Amino acid sequence: MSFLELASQNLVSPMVLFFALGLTAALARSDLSIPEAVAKTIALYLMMAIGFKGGVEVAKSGITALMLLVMLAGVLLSFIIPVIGFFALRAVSRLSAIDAAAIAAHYGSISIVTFVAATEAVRGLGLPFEGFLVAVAAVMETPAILSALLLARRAQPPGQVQGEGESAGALIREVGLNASVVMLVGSFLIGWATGPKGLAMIAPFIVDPFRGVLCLFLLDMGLVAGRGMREGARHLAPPVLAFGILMPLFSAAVAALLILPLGLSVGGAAVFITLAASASYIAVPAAMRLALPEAKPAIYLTLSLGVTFPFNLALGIPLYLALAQRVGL
Amino acid sequence: MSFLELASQNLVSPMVLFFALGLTAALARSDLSIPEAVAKTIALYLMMAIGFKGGVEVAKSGITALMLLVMLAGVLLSFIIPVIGFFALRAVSRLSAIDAAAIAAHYGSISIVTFVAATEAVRGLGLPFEGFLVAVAAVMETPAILSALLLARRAQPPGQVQGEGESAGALIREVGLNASVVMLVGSFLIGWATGPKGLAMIAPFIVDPFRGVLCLFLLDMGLVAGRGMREGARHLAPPVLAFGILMPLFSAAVAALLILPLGLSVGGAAVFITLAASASYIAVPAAMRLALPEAKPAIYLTLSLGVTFPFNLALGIPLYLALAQRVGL
Amino acid sequence: MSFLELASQNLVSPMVLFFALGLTAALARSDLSIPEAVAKTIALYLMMAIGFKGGVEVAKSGITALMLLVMLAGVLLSFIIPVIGFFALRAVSRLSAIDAAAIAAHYGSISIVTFVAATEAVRGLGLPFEGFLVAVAAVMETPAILSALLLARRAQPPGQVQGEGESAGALIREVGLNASVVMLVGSFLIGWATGPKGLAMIAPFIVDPFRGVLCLFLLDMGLVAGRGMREGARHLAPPVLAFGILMPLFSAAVAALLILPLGLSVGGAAVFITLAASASYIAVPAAMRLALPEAKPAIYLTLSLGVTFPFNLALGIPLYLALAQRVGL
Amino acid sequence: MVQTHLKKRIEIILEAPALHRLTDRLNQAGVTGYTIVPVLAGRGQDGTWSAEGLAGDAGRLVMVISIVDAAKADDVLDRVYTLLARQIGIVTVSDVQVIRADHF
Amino acid sequence: MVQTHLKKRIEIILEAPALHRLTDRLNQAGVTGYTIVPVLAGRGQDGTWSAEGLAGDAGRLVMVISIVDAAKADDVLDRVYTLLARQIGIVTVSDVQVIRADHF
Amino acid sequence: MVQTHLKKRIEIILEAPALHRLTDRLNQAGVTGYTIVPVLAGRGQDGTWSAEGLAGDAGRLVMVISIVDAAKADDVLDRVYTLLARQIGIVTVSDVQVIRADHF
Ligand SMILES: Nc1ncnc2c1ncn2[C@@H]1O[C@H](COP(=O)(O)O)[C@@H](O)[C@H]1O
Ligand SMILES: Nc1ncnc2c1ncn2[C@@H]1O[C@H](COP(=O)(O)O)[C@@H](O)[C@H]1O
Ligand SMILES: Nc1ncnc2c1ncn2[C@@H]1O[C@H](COP(=O)(O)O)[C@@H](O)[C@H]1O
Ligand code: NA
Ligand code: NA
Ligand code: NA
Repeated sequence: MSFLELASQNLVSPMVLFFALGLTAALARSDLSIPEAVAKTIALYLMMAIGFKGGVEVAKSGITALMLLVMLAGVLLSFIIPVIGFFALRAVSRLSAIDAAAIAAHYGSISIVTFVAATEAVRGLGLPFEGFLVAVAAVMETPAILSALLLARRAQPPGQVQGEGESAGALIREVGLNASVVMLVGSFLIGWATGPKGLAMIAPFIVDPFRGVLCLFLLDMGLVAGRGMREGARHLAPPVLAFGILMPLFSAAVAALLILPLGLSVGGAAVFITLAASASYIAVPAAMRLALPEAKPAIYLTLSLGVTFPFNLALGIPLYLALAQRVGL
Repeated sequence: MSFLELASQNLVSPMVLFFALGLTAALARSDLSIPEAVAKTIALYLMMAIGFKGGVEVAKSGITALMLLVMLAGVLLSFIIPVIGFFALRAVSRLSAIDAAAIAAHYGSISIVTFVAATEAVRGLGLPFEGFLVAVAAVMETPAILSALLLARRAQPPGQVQGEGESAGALIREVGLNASVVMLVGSFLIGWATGPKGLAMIAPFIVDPFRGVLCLFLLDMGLVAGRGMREGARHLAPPVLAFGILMPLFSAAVAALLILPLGLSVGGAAVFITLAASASYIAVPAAMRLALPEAKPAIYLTLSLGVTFPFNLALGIPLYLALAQRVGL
Repeated sequence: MSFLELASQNLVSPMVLFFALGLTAALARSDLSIPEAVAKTIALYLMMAIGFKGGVEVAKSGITALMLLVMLAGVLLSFIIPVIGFFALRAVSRLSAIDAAAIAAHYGSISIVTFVAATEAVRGLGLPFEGFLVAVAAVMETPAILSALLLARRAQPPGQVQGEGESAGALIREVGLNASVVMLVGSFLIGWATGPKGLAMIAPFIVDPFRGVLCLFLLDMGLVAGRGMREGARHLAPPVLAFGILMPLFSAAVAALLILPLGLSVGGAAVFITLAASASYIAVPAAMRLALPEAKPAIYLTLSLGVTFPFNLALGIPLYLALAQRVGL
Repeated sequence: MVQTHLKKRIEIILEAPALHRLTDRLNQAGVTGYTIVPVLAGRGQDGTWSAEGLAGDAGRLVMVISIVDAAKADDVLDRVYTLLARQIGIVTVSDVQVIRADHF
Repeated sequence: MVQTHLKKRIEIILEAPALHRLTDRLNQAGVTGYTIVPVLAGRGQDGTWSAEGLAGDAGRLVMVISIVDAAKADDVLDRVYTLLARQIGIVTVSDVQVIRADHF
Repeated sequence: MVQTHLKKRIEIILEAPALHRLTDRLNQAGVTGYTIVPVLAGRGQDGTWSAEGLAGDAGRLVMVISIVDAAKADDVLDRVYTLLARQIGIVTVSDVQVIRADHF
């Protein structure tokens, strides 16, 4: 399928349209909103569902060399993308080193909802994809944070960053134990342990209604993104805005090159490329408030959630699919 | 089927019984309650589900003259019912003009849960109904508010009402963008755009568990209504109480006459009549707190939620069904 | 099946593993948590689902002598177990009479989630069980509280206990109307009234996703139990800890003897024995804060939720199943 | 300048199961109103508490705020104090100014 | 010793539908900020309220706290007061110390 | 008359990700307890915030209230202040009366 066909099909999916509804409602200042308790729970539900399903796939296929290689590729990307992003931002914008490092961390890490949207698009084309990619997503969450910390420290007079006296180790531990990582990895392991028999037991909860719940969550993300855009737009200079769209494209290209020799399926390649191209909006922002509190959240949150996420959801994913048709098996 | 058969079948449905459970629990001062965050979310879920399904129906049938005519009839009723209600209340009770206008606004607008209960009853009889009635419900939500404002202004010394300096336009805009309207209309449009293919994707979320979720929401409404009755009963004089039951019957009759020439199906007629007979309990109360803050919420909330809603749920709907068998095709 | 087979099968069910995930996450100080509003709602959902399903079973089978006898046996156990538990605790530990009475009340009452876990295990073996056991669970919730109050009063100088001036009757009324009892009993009655036809309407909500929702709730219970263990472990002397495991075994044995002559099915016997062996962690703790506020919640909550519940979930239930194979029909 | 009147603001943090007992006592003391605010978590002499994940009332706290006339404050405090002697919780009192004296 | 500055803490309990009107007025009065806290339930002259189970805004309360400069307090109170004359709610003012005077 | 004792009420509004850092500091300063209250939304120099719809901690605020002995207040404020120099949030202090002096 051509990119245009993929894109137009993607744009009329209920998922994308519910995101657009949320965005529109927030920009029009509607009071529509999802309570925090429910948004938090839906996010956990999504982790549980995709973790479990991924684990069941691995239970079926076993641990393979491909799986380990792709995980390694993922960790590498998560370390490297922030470095590239950091120097790119410093070169084109007037952002401080701290702000640039904080933004870069988001792009090295991943967004689970973008991941899910890619798997749905892949499924919609009838393509299979490797179940272990959930584990790849999990290992890509945190290395980017370490990368960004090192960048920020290098740029800062010693003693100023991490003045809190918290070691980077303590921070990484905290991030590694954050709710979404634990839920994703834990459900993955449980899915692995219980296999298809376990899945059969809870499929009516985690499989059947999954897409509908995803629509509700995308509506919520649209609302939050729209509100963020209204508040945060003035914090985004044009070069930073451009970064929010060009960086995912660049990461996608790097990811495509990196997995070219590994032999992922087309669906798997599309999902992996999407992971690389996606930017975190839950785990990394919270980590940045602790690790680099001087970095302005209005910039990185707005960029990740208000620019990159909608771009990936609407145009990025079809593009990565088209790209994957070239690099996947 | 006769009214008695319809009514007795209706009264033993899980929906009505869960409402009765909530009512009983609240009157017995049980501490059973649904957290606010969850109640809000279930309400949004119901809007999403019925909006989407309605949109899919319209995608199948296209825009028809019948649809436009019924929407017009709905808007008309929403404008006119408050006027009739207002003068009726002023004639029979000692309520102030402001209180009478505020109450009247509720009866011109609609209750989505009553709408849903009617569609379930219609489905229970194996009758079809027109999907565009969701759109009719949406357009009937707000005109009543405008009507009531004009009535209140006419009755008040100038400058006293709307002293807030907010124009009626700003208010209508605010009400038009309120969460439930946006969710209903937005989901309707998405359902329309994605059609049966979109529905197939999210049906396990918005169709299959719908009735069960509705039971939970009706339990919640029973709890809120029961609490309201305990607190608010003393605010309701006998003529006002009578209004809460006679006004829906009157509106139903007017609605039946109005659509007689239009040629709705029996199921559609029953649903339309129910819309006319139903009274708002989410959107209009909030609007009244802004538009007519001098009106006493204890009166209009108790009347709408504690008197008219239970009446419609238990006896009104079977009655409107019986009536529709006379006016529908 | 032997106990070892039953236990090993039980230990790799998604339910038990999600509980273990929660426990581990809490002990590792992860910030994973389920919002209070959602935890409360899931608990209500579980009550609704099992109450309704139990009621439908009774609608099918009618009221039988067996049902009445087992209910009587349940009430008896709920009264007697606290007495035995109280004297056992006073004999082996240094707990005050008030603390001992409060703990004992928990073991006389029941835990609905343990009940549900037992029914799932029974179903997993393809065994049927009597639907009226839901009603038995409901009647076993409160007598234990009365028992414990009498024990505490006997041991206290008059005037000190219930100094609040609240009569035991008022307290029992309050407990009888608490959210979980009302939801369980109300749904049971509605299930009874609407029968299989009602169940068919809402099965996609209360039957199909039930196990998945249960997994989420067990995750939550694991989190709360783990947090409680971290905070409360120091309050538990070894004899008290031992009580948390030996008392359920003792209660199970007594329950097995009591129903031996009644002729329950094997599945039903396993469920009944589990009820007797389970300890309350929602209704009784709240009641104890009112009835015996001097009793330390850190002790009874930690013991019930952090010791007895995990024991029952992991090892108790397979044990009670093995036991039931000896006493059931 | 706005004309204000001195009142007492009583703030009570209390375990949730005993909330009705508290509001009963406030009503008996004749306060004109109170407001209940949710509490997420806390730490005190009995250790750390958190409402997260709790399906029941035990182990949860709530905060109750009541603005009372200075003349009534002692009576209110007395009643609250005897309750807090047995239930988990704390109470503080502070001075506040209000605009409509008749409302309190 | 930490150097502190005297400010006014304005605490408003208000029905939720009118929240935007209140924050508009606070903004107009030039306050540097405010914080909105959820309210579970309450009792006043109009009886008992509870947010539990409510799907809409009517019948819910919120609490708004704003720390303002004493010089601005009267103006803020004036504007809040005219709003509260028509909407359900109460307002109290108290003295607080802050550390960074420039922040308020 | 009820015998009361003067204490300081420290009220901190802070971004949620830094909550543990704050409670660690409070514990280090030896406060006897604190209470955490949820916050719905707010406005400050950095613009408007709202917790609605947020799945993560970033962008959310919480309120922490701690009643401390006047003798300890300065130390507590010092520690809180150095934290707030880097994290988003504000702190205020006011006088309150408590009944049981030994509890704080
Ligand atoms: N000094 C304090 N400041 C604020 N809240 C407190 C304080 N002491 C206790 N609390 C609250 O009251 C609850 C019970 O306190 P305690 O009885 O000391 O365990 C704690 O969990 C806190 O939420
Ligand atoms: N004296 C009071 N102390 C604390 N809150 C109050 C007081 N009076 C009223 N309120 C709050 O303000 C709301 C409206 O008060 P009212 O207009 O008197 O019904 C009540 O529901 C309470 O939440
Ligand atoms: N003057 C104020 N009164 C009450 N809350 C404030 C005030 N200023 C700031 N806040 C709260 O503190 C948060 C952060 O403030 P800021 O750092 O100024 O953006 C705001 O979002 C508000 O919730
Ligand atoms: Na990435
Ligand atoms: Na109507
Ligand atoms: Na038991």
